[in-house]
Amino acid sequence: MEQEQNHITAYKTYLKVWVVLLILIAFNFTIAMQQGAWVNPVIILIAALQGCIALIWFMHLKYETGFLRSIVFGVIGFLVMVILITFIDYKFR
Amino acid sequence: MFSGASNFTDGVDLTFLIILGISFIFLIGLTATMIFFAIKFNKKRHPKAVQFEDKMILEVAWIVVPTVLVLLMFYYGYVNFITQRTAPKDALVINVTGKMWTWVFDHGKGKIKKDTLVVPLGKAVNLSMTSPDVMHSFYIPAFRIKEDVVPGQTTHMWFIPQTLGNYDIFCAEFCGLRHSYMIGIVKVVEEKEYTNWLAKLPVTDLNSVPKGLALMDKNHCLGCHSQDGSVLIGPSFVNLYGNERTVLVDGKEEKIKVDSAYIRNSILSPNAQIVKGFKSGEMKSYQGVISDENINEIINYFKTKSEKKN
Amino acid sequence: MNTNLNNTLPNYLEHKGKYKGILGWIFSTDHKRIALLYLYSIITFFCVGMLLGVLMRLELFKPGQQFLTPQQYNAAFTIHGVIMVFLVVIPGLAAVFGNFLLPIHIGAKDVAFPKLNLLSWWIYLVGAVIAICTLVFGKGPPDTGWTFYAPYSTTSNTNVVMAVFAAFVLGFSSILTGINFIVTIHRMRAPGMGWFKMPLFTWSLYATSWIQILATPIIGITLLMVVAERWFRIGFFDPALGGDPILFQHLFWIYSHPAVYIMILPAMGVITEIIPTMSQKRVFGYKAIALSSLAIAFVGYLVWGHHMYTSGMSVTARWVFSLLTFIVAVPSAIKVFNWISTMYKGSIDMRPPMLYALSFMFLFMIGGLTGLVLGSLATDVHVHDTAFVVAHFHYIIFGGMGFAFFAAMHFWYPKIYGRMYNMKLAYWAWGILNVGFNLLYFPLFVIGLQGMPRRYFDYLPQFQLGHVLSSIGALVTATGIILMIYNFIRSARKGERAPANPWNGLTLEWMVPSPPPVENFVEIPVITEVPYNFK
Amino acid sequence: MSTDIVSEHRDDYGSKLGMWLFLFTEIFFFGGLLIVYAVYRSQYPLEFRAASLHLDTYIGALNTIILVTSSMCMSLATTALLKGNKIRSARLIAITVILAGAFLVNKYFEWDHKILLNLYPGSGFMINLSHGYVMFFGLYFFMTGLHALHILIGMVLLTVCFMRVRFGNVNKDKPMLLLNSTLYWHLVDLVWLFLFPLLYLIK
Ligand code: HEA
Ligand code: HEA
Ligand code: CUA
Ligand SMILES: [Cu+2]
Repeated sequence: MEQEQNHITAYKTYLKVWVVLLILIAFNFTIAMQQGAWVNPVIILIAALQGCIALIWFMHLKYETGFLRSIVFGVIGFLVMVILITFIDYKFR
Repeated sequence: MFSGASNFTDGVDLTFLIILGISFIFLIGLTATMIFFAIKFNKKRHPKAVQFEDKMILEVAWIVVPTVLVLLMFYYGYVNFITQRTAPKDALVINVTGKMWTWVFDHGKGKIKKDTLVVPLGKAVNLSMTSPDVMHSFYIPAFRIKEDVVPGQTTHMWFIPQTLGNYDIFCAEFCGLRHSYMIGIVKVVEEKEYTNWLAKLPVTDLNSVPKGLALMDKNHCLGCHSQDGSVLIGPSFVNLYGNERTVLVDGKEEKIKVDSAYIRNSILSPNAQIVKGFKSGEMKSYQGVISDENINEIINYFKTKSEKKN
Repeated sequence: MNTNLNNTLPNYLEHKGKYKGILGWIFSTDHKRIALLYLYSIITFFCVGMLLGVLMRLELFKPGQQFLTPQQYNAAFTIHGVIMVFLVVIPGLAAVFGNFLLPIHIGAKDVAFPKLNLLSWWIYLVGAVIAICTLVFGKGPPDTGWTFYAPYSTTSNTNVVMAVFAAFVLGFSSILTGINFIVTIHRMRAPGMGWFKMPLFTWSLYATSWIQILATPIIGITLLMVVAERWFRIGFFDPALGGDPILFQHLFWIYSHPAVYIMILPAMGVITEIIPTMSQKRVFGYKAIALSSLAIAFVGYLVWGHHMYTSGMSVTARWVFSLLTFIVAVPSAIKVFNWISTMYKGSIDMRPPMLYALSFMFLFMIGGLTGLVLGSLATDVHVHDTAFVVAHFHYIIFGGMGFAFFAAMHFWYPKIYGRMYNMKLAYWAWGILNVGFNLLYFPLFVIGLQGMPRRYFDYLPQFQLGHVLSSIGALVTATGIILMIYNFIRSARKGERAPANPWNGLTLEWMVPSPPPVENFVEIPVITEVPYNFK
Repeated sequence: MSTDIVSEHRDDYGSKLGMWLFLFTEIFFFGGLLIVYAVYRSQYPLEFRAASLHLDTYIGALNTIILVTSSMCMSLATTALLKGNKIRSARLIAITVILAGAFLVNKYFEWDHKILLNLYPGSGFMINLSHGYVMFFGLYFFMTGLHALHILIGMVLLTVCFMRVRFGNVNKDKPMLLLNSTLYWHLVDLVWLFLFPLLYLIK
């Protein structure tokens, strides 16, 4: 097993990601002030987007093997599936 | 065994036989093959193994065949179940309360009967069930039906009794100390008899129950302490106030007279004075569960009871 | 390979490390020693659980009260369930034989994180001790059943918090073992060992580990919520405070159903090792067996609702779960067919490991096929929470996982201790066990169908015959077990010296001396062939 | 061959994989809570909306910013370490720990305020409110409490990292402790990125 080199991300990349995240937080914050049925789904969507950004850049998935990437998203997808199946009960009670 | 006791019995039994039949074929077939191989290809008779390749067609066959069979089983299970979930609109509704550790059947208009469910032959009965404490499960084996009784919710179960007779009721969800005694009887009677019986059943006015008794009912005291002298888990409440009791305090016998202090103490620290012949540690303290005010109500109830007796 | 067989390295039993005596065991990071630590602790707890089981059976000999109070009986089945599930069968095969064999099977010197491995055992021990402590400390042992159903568990004034905490701690141990195994399998396979050249036991451990990682946290958080409910009156599951008791059941079974596959998958793996070796045959349908393990793990995660058909869950959910339950039976069926085909035209050696493997198949089939009765909606409504369920899971856990464990013990015993057990005793124990087992549990199917509910301290007279037979069976079974354990203990010192490869196997553990040296291999082997490539 | 473990074998990818597997268990741990949250939100939509108005969105947002910033600092620390700049790396870790402390202080005041207003399960005030209301605060305290516990554990972990980096035990060639701790810290941040909208923002 050869030791592979750890990928070094530039400082600048992290700063950029940080700015994007802050913008998204602000965005979410203002959306929450609005009225309407669309508000909640949009908030969740933006949260999910923030999560993906954190996963991909902060947590380096961009530079990892395809296997690691697929299990991470696979596991998250699996959790979503479990929640959905639970709701087969609650939605149809 | 109970054949046809309710409208669901035959369907459930049919499903059971189908699954069992298929299972038996596989169980016996596979076990026989296994034993046959073990003998035929035993090392003594067959010292050299013959290697062969995987056969794709076999692999596919034993994916497809079991899949088809399980879908068949699912189908039967489904159709014979789904009818159990939709009661006819004109069904006779009986409210069932399962509480530690009795079944209470409310036929409406204050007609309440404990532990015995009387139902008319051939009429659809819809049970509307709930519980004030923990989960129970209402189970009539002969009718092949069961549904949990969930606190805070109302669950339903229906059936048409088809044969006269008495059948067991069990509580099938573990609910504490006397779970295995939470049993009862379903009496299936002719419709006329049912009407007569219902008419004769005395009306219980829930509001006329003395507050102390209601409190004891609510806190499940009566699950372990009888009011008629019979011995359950704890000593009976019959002839309590003002009478003598032999109790054990730290292993020493003492004779005491039952008064307010004794009753209060027995509720708050039940293991301090144990009535002779009973076990320590069976009852928990109700400190913080029953308020002081309510304990007084209970004591009052015992007082009034003994006055009536005297 | 020769250098691996004829070396003069000290074997792991005699090896002297940093510490001497007992310390050399409880602080050892050698995967084989840790495996034995697990073995001894599990057998100890297993005996406690077995004793409780026999006590219950004696209590149920006649209707009415014999020598236990209802409270003691309720505590007995709770502790019996908790010990058997969390302390014995969930760690069982994976921690004992998984630890012992996994590194050797894939040609590695140890697992990926040896220290973590030792830590797992310590955490296991702490959890187990806490579980045992519930018996003696506080307000008496819990009386909720191993399922801890709310709201009873949040109101019962027994030691529920302690029991729940024990299960929580044990969960950690399980998770750490799972992580360790997955990394080991991914990273430490010997050169040339591709995924489809791994022994099938390794495959089953891989699938098991994934379930351990993804299911265990759910029970952790659920049990924490129960504690929060008891301490802070946050009404997560208490309807009096707005909670939904059925949600507890969902969360509990999201873990506990996959947990039953944590128990059975390694057992299936063991059987898949034994049958080809004892038949001197290539395994039939290697890929099908390997992939069906993953299929069981995946689909098996999604069927938890089949424990809740009568719980008041929505009707849609009930049939969806029923359908999924039936689908998960198919991969198990595939395995059984492949095992039996493997025997075809083999040269079958009927010594004890093979006998136990055949018993496993028979009992597992009964357990599994009755599982289909439970999976079907109409029939489960009738038999749910009756003795039928009790019979189902004893057949499949004890008849399945238990007999697989015995098979594994008889198969790898010479490898672990370097000595052979007494064959004659082993045959006797096997015979007694088989008779006793069926006598113990088969009557429960019958009285279950007649409507005998489970967790009943007392019962109506019409069920007596079944209970009496079952109780007699318990004593016969216990005799068999005692005989077997005696055989193992005796032979560890007095048994004949065993050769390196007593069953003529081809997987890597047979290529090293018995008992194996400390780091298993002098030279890491290079794998060129598929496993079980008998000629 | 004198000690138990003869060859300390080293596998960076393996330990990273192990860390990720551990994070999966964390995801499912909070995932279990998410199920509970989702179920009760769907059962008590109105009460949840009303109850969430009691939370201070500004403090929540401030905390989110603090946590995201700390996450970034941690990332910068890894870059610094991998580039061989150990002093800078240690400083960035220190900043992260301080920010984490700030998060907890904020949280403390927030909780304190809620308790002052009697907004906690079991308080005399809450008993009179409807179930959904109480459930929301039960979940609020439980979820944020568990998250705060993770922050606390993270602070300990990062302090260890700080020492190790400072004294060179963790360095450019042996960075796994720092990299894995960073992963953990990001996950704690990730969880908050969901808790914040779920508890404070959604209506
Ligand atoms: C090792 C543990 C283990 C395993 C592997 C299984 C396997 C299965 N279990 Fe079991 N089960 C338990 C342990 C286990 N179970 C426990 C402990 C409980 C009770 C918990 C409690 O309440 O305390 C329980 C309860 C339980 C219930 C709930 C009963 C109730 O409370 O009402 C159900 C319902 O569906 C069920 C179904 C199944 C099914 C369909 C399988 C399947 O996976 C079985 C698959 C196997 C086969 C099918 C046999 C082999 C195949 C053939 C011989 C070929 C022919 C096959 C076909 C034609 C399909 N089980
Ligand atoms: C691994 C699981 C396991 C095992 C082995 C056993 C073993 C036994 N069990 Fe049971 N049992 C459970 C798991 C198990 N049990 C569970 C989960 C419940 C439900 C609890 C609840 O309701 O909450 C239960 C409930 C239960 C009941 C029902 C109580 C009731 O509902 O009222 C009864 C009653 O007879 C019973 C009896 C026995 C007996 C007599 C034995 C034995 O004493 C029989 C003899 C068995 C053996 C002698 C050996 C078995 C060997 C192995 C499994 C391998 C061991 C592995 C190593 C040695 C490492 N058990
Ligand atoms: Cu009521 Cu069991
Ligand atoms: Cu299950």
